[in-house]
Amino acid sequence: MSTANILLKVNSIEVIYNHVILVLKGVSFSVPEGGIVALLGGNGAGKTTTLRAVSNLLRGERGEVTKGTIELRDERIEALSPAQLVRRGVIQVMEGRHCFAHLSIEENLLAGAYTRTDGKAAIAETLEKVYTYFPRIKTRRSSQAAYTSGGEQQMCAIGRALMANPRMVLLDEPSMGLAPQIVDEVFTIVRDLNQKEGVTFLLAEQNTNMALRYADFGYILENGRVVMEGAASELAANEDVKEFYLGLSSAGRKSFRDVKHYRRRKRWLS
Amino acid sequence: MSREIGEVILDLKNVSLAFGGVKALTDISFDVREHEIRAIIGPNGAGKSSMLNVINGVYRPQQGEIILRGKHFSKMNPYKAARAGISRTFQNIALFKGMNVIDNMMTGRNLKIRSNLIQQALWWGPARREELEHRAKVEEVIDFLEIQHIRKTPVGRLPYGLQKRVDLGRALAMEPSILLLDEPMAGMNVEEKQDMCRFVLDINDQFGTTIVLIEHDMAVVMDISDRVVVLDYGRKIGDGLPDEVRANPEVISAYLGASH
Amino acid sequence: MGFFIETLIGGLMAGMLYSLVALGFVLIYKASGVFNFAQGAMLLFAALAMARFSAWIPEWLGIDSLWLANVIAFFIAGALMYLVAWLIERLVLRPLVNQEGATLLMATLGIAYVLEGLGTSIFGTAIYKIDVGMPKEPVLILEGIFEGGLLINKEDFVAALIAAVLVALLTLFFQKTVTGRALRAVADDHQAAQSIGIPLNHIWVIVWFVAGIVALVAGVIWGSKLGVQFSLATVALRGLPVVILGGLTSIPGAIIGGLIIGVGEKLSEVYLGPMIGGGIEIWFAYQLALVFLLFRPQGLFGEKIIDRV
Amino acid sequence: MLYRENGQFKTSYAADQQIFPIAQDRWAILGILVFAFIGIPLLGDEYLMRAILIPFLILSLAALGVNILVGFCGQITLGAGAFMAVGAYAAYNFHIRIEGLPLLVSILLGGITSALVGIVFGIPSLRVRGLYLAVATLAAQFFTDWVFLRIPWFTNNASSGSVSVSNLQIMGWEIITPFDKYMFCLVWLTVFALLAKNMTRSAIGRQWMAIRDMDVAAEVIGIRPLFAKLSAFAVSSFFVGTAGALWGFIHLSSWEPAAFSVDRSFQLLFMVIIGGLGSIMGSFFGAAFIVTLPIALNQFLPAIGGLFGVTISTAGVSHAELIIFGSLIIFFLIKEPHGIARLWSTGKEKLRLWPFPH
Repeated sequence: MSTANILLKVNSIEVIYNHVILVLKGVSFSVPEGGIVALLGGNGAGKTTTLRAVSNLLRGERGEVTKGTIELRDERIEALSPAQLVRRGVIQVMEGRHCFAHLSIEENLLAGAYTRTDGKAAIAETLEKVYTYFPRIKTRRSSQAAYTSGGEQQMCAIGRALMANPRMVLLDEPSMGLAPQIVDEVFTIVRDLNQKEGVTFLLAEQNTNMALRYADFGYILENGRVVMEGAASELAANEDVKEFYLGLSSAGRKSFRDVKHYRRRKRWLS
Repeated sequence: MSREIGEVILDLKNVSLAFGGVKALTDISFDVREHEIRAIIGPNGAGKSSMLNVINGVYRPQQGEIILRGKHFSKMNPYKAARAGISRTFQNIALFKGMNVIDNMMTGRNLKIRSNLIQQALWWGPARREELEHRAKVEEVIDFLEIQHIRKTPVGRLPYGLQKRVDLGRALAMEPSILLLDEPMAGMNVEEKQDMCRFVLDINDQFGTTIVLIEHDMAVVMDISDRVVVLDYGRKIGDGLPDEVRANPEVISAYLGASH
Repeated sequence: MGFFIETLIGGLMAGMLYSLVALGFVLIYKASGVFNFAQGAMLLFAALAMARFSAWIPEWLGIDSLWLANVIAFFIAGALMYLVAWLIERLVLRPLVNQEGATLLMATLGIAYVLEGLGTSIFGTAIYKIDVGMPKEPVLILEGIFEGGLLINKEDFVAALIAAVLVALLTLFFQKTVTGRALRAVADDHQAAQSIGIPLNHIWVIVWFVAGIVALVAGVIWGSKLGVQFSLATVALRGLPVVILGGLTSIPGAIIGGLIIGVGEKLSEVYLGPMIGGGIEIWFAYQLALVFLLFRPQGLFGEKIIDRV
Repeated sequence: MLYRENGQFKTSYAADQQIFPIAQDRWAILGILVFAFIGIPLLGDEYLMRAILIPFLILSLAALGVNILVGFCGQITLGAGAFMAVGAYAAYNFHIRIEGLPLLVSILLGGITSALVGIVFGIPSLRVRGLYLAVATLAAQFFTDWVFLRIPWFTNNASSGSVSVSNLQIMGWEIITPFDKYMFCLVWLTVFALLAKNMTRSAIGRQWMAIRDMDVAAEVIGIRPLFAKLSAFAVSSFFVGTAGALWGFIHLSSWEPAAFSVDRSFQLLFMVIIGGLGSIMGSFFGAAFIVTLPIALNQFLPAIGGLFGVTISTAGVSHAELIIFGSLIIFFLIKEPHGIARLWSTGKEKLRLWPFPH
């Protein structure tokens, strides 16, 4: 990656929860303008924490960045509030969707435009745009969000983030708990948004297969450290990634029924 | 494999469930045979979780009945279900966050506790003896699930994957005859899914536990389940062996999409 | 019959005032998830400020107009309530963000102590009057229909009217404005609201300020009726059954709940009280609310608890 | 490096399930007990016992009860004072109406009555949750306030509910001096704290905590909410009720309903929240904090005022007390929302890791 168009640069950050639990142990990565970068890894690897560190939603969880720097277009942003970050065009879609349960879908979307100052007409225009990307939620626009399906809520959450006209969206586990077809749909829309609107995406995802299919670049986190990084296609071709994250062996996909009762150690740990 | 699939032990007949006029399940019948792994699949909002909730009595269906080992239940409740040997795990992990792993799993032994409140308060006689017996049982489950290193950790501090495993452990501590698993592999990577599959298969194999499983990952479902039922908008649109279901055109259009 | 209706109306009027107290609870609970036990102390503080400033201002500025003095005092008291809201957000809510309900509840009890202590040390502990020119004389109405007519307190009537207007304005604010929508969003999910750039701190200041103004209005009405003194803080305890009856999250609930409790209290005191020894209105209100709760656990108008397993 | 469990291997589950599995803790607690039973009676003066230690012991007992309900079972109560009142007045009635009933039995019967009343007022908890329940428990508070004030039978026709007891003795031991009272309360508290600890570490305690943490899941694994919640109400009310009886009989010896007002309820809730919800140890910390703080403020404020050349009037002191008390509570909640007990255990954890954090 050339350094010229780096949008976000995270420099060996360390995050501690509750003053005692060390979750990130020096994570570094960068996101180019207009790219899709995926943070991959198992549960507890620190993906969500990383996103929260960037969007500064850590404090509510009693976590804090104790070391390292986070820069957005060469500006330090660790001390900015989430609201200030949204105004600078960085917005997070949280894991588990978090729609406003008692607000209608449309009210949810409009709430996403809270930081906008460019007038009602512009907001209405964005709303229409969101509806064209997510026709599925347009039909549910007046239902209370709590009564819509998981897929619709995920779309609502992404759409709500788009209402702020972001330059960069942090997407936490967009595929979690969604049916395969919906996952496809969501990722296709993400790619469209990236290509047509030029929105940069940083996504944390367990579904390695999906993520590598749509992302340009990936980082694999484990135990709060980046253990591997590379272009998505390189990662997808890597033997270890294939075995441990994609479930493929040299003989093709292995049946879950035939998984052995012991496991081979990963090469990067030895 | 040594296990033999037996007779039907759980049979749902014409179950319909609605919430304030919104239909969650419409006239669903399906059965579960002893020792089998029965998968329920379907798009989001298809009513899969509602189905499990009906089986163990969290929801009361407006119509239909549940037949468990020949006994008819028109009204099931969670306590009765637990007594009858049904235990379950939860989609969004419903562990007791303020307790550590051992205590969470010990709650699974609750139905087997015989000592009364006063004996427990005095930590005397049967209370103390039972506590040790059940602890030993729970330790077996801990060994089985390979979570020895976290036994004293408060569950709230555990990463998601381990929480899922403890959730399974709590259900296993009940020594259930039927185990309901609600998306045990959601949000896991392949490696973790492999682990979880291994546990599910071993439980089924070693203890002969009947398993009803909701899962999105088609590869998992196709590989490990004996029979699959497919729901869509609260209706049953397919039921049968994994390969039959995969070939069912209605299932493909509603759920799988062309690429799978 | 006439007496019954008089009692009924008396109850409705008193109920309107309970509604105002309850409204303060509901507003804060909705937006910050805090069950604010300091509402009574805020009411006392606001009423004390109003009472003292309306007496001090004519002295300081040398103006004779009671009306003008009252208006100025009202604005000063309002500004004071803004300051209180700002300080509470800064010193209490912000550091306690995302804590459990019980912890926040205790924190508001702490706030209550501080406000009571501050209020009495700044403004004194005597009994003060608030004179905002409320009509004191009772009027007889409907003499044609009931024998001897119905005796209605004009003051109560004006108070009820003010309360109604305040409620209408608040409802409009919540449903129709951008800030109102943001308030509702915050009420639903703090973190999500934060993630889309709604500044929680700002929202909380607004909402505590609005609750402060509601407390001020209630304090003025109550104070002009009964005088301002320390016991005013316990008025909050009278508002609590209203809140749980009406539902913690419902503004209409606060109103209807207030009316039901007001009427229930008065009727029970008049008809039931003599039989079992009097002084029953407080616990009667609570029992009434409790009975309602057994049938509707989320209160009459409370939003249904949406939880999925 | 002194505080370590290294080398202390557990060879049986029995050893692992002790109340204090770490040897250093066992020694510490033994030390405290020895000091409380022998050291304090030798060193302490009457004022210390009367004004601080006896209230501390009794309120600790009440806090234990409240903590069982609020901290372990998750049912917030604002009506604990009511159950103290029920315990005190019930014990009083047994004491004066039944000739020759031993004091211990009166107090225990007071507790049992309180437990029964607790069950009745616990019934709404089966339908109503969280803050709604908290407010609903105030119904118990105001109802008992009224009952003991207005219904003369309960107070043996004493005016305004004021009653008194005298001539307390247990098997010939007359409880008169502050020392006697202190010892009596100390023994009582030690026994009941042990019972509370046992309950919370066995099946019933797990039932309570399961209901607190996730009631649907608790039901699904076969815990009946009815039994779990009502037993928590009963046990909690029993503790609080006996504490009420002790408060009336031992500490005050004559009292009226105002001794158990809503302020008392708030005070008890403060204790468990500041001390630490769901922690037996926390109940003691909280009680110590809330009992000593006002006394300390009362003593020190005029002195501090004098330091700066201001005389603070009595009214001024009481206002300042309110302000400082309120601020300190907020400060504590911010510093550690999980209470002093958590501060304690974090401290221990750090000590265990010392000198290598993380």
